[in-house]
Amino acid sequence: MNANTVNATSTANATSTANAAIGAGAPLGKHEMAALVARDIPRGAFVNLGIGQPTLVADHLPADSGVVLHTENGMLNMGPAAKEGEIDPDLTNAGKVPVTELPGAAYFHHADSFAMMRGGHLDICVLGAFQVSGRGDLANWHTGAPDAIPAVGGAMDLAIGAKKVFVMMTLFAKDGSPKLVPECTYPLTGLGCVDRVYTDLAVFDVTPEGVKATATFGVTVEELAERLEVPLLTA
Amino acid sequence: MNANTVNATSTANATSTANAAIGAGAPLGKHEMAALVARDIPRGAFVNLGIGQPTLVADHLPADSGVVLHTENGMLNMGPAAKEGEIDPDLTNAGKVPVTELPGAAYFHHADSFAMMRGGHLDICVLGAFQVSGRGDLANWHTGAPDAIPAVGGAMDLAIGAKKVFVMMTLFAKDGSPKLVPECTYPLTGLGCVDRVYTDLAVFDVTPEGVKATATFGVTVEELAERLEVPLLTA
Amino acid sequence: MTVRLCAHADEAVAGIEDGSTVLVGGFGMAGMPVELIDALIRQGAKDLTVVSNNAGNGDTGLAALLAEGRVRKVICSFPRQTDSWVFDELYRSGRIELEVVPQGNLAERIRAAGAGIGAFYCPTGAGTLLAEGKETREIDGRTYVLEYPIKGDVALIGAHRADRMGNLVYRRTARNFGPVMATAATTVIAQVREIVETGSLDPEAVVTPSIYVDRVVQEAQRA
Amino acid sequence: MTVRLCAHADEAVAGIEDGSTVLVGGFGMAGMPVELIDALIRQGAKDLTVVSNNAGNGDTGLAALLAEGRVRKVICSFPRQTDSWVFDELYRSGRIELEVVPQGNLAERIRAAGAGIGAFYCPTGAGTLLAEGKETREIDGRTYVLEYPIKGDVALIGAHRADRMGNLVYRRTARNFGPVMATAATTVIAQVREIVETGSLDPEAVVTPSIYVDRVVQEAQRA
Repeated sequence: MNANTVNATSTANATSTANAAIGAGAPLGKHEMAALVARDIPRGAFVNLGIGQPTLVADHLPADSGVVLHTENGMLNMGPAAKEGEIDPDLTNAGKVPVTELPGAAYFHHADSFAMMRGGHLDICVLGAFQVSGRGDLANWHTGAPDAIPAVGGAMDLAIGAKKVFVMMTLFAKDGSPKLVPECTYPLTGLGCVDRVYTDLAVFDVTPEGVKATATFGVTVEELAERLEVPLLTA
Repeated sequence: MNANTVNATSTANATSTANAAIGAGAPLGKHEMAALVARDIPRGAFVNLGIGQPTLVADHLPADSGVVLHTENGMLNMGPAAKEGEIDPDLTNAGKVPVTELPGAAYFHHADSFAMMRGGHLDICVLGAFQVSGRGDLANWHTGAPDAIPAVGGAMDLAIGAKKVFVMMTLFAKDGSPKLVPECTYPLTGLGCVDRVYTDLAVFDVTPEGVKATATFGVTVEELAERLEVPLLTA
Repeated sequence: MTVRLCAHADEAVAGIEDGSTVLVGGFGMAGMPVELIDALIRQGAKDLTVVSNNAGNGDTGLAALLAEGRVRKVICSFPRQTDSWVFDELYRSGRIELEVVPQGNLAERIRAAGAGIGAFYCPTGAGTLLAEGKETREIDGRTYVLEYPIKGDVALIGAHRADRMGNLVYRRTARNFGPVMATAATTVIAQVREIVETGSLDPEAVVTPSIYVDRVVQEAQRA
Repeated sequence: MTVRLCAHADEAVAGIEDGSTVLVGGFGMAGMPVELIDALIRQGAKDLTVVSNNAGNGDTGLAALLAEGRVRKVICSFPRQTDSWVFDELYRSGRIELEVVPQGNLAERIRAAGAGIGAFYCPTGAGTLLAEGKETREIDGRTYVLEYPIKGDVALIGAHRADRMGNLVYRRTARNFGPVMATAATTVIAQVREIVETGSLDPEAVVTPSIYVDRVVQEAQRA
């Protein structure tokens, strides 16, 4: 099960991030966001990186981080994407991309893999999102469009299973609407499950007291507060 | 899962047993009972033999029977008891007796082993009993004595899990009272779970219509009917 | 009873009946029993319910079975993919039913069927669209959704090796749904790359014990 | 997080608190974490609830822990054995609580705790003394009993080998309760015969992945 040290360690990391970054610099690109997430993952953590942008986090983990990657299709200690010549059709990640195996890997079947997720054994999972609410509700599986074919995969299992759920997303949609919202308008993936949101403009902690910006990039907290309907905690 | 052929095959066997044995011979000893059970186990069946007398059945299976023995502490294709020099403390049966492994064996943990039992994958289990009722209720775990320390082990899981439950017992207790009864007076192990009862004096099929003696040993069906309170089907 | 070693995939799928629920292993192509699906297409059973993680890709395999109009309903976690045009077209034109199940619930419901569990309370999906109309219960302050087993008449799975008794081992992430599906269907049919002598698989590493397996066929491309 | 490789069993059991629920692996002596139990006796935690298949044999191991009056309650399937005189005496004199659980329910309830299942409907024991007072439900014409998870604060298990990351393999029927108990406790402590280099266990044959294991100690008699 592993001791409950994620919280303490990653909060400490985030605080130092915040001190360095509040109001500083420019908006982050997706690789910078991934680097930031990677920096907040404690040594030796068991982590699931969702399909899409979260996968980039792996590229920013230090070689000696000891972080163990889980893929929900039945593996722990997954290695990087397979290069030409390494491709094994029996070895893919959850996005069906060929990957590799690190020493100390273990394989297990789907029910065991999702028991591991649902049972709260993963320290962190990192997911993309359409929307996150101020209460930590997550919407990332369905746009709600009437003609959309619903497809959920493992998103709901990850959302409610991991000890900590980190979201990576741009803060605003292409139409300019915020994706951090008082109430999700898209169908939910999980209720009250998000702990922290990494965006191009800021990092937010979702706490029982409310949402707090712990770092901003190229904007001030005041400017953000003006553009968001979710109230931001100050101090 | 395996096809549902146990029923047909073993019924056929039992019928031939019955034809040969009704009203014939003398009461059976425990080895003769075990031999009779063994004869009714179809080739290739997956079988759990309960602790105690049922264990003797293994000695009477033909070498080429293909019967695969399950032990609930996590093994399929268990071999005979270990002889001197073969004893491995990591390899025991459910009675904690050192046993051996046959080619094609597989090991699994306790939840998987009992999922196999509860999920109806075993073709037959053979159990001892204090009492069996005319409806197939089984009592074999608790005498009901007020000072008895309750201990159930895997008895309830076996009783309700296997496709067919065979019981091996003497027909009468030491005090002369029948153990095949209209209603069990001892605490139940499982309800309506027993399919066939092998005793020293007769073999009984428990059917939705009632109890039928398919073979008797040294007594007649009429003599049995007189000594039992459970009505016996005739013809 | 004793496993049947089949000479050909057509023999392995013989007797699958119209209206059957068919569990189909695989996650993407890993563990996908391609030759068994092709044989099922030839075999002709229709009005099927298919339980699988996805709903077919491209124009082959499950997609081809769907394209033939042989599938009444799909139970899966992720039907929508870049190359799921066969399913997409059937679904949008109302010619196929869909039950979307979170991936872990799919695995656990299949396991429950194999393990004789009548139903279970699961936190996944609570408060979402996918739990609408389902019974819920608060346990220790958390909301759980009551989920029922998914049992198959037939399971078609891909494994790496079988021994002659029917014990199966898988390889890497191709294991995925195979082991749970093997516990949850009346008739379990496995496609393997190699059939080896009984006694040559490590008993500690057997993932699907022989008790679960009814028919085994070696892949033709490797036979 | 990263597993701790302990130099001694006393280090491995450090910090177990009074009032803890302790899952103890093993079936008979197979898989019994004898050195961890002895260390727990030295360690001193009391008012424990012990979850294990049996309730101690002879005068050593679990029986010795019971004899010291350190166990408030035992949850097990089979307390009564020819050599369970320590438990028998405590029970008959009303100095220990007992919850008897059918062996499969014990395993499945522990698994449920590890798998995040809130409760499950199980047919085992329906209509018997052991289901008295429990909620039941008819599902498809069969009666099921509602069973709740059993979670541990600590699990003490015996395994065969660990690698330096904490992946575990077991040997033969000594596997028994270890793998499910390893999923169901806040702190999981494994006693192994040998600690091997990471990468030397077959990833297909790892039974308990490292994620579940917090502390590992090699048996002193083999160190």
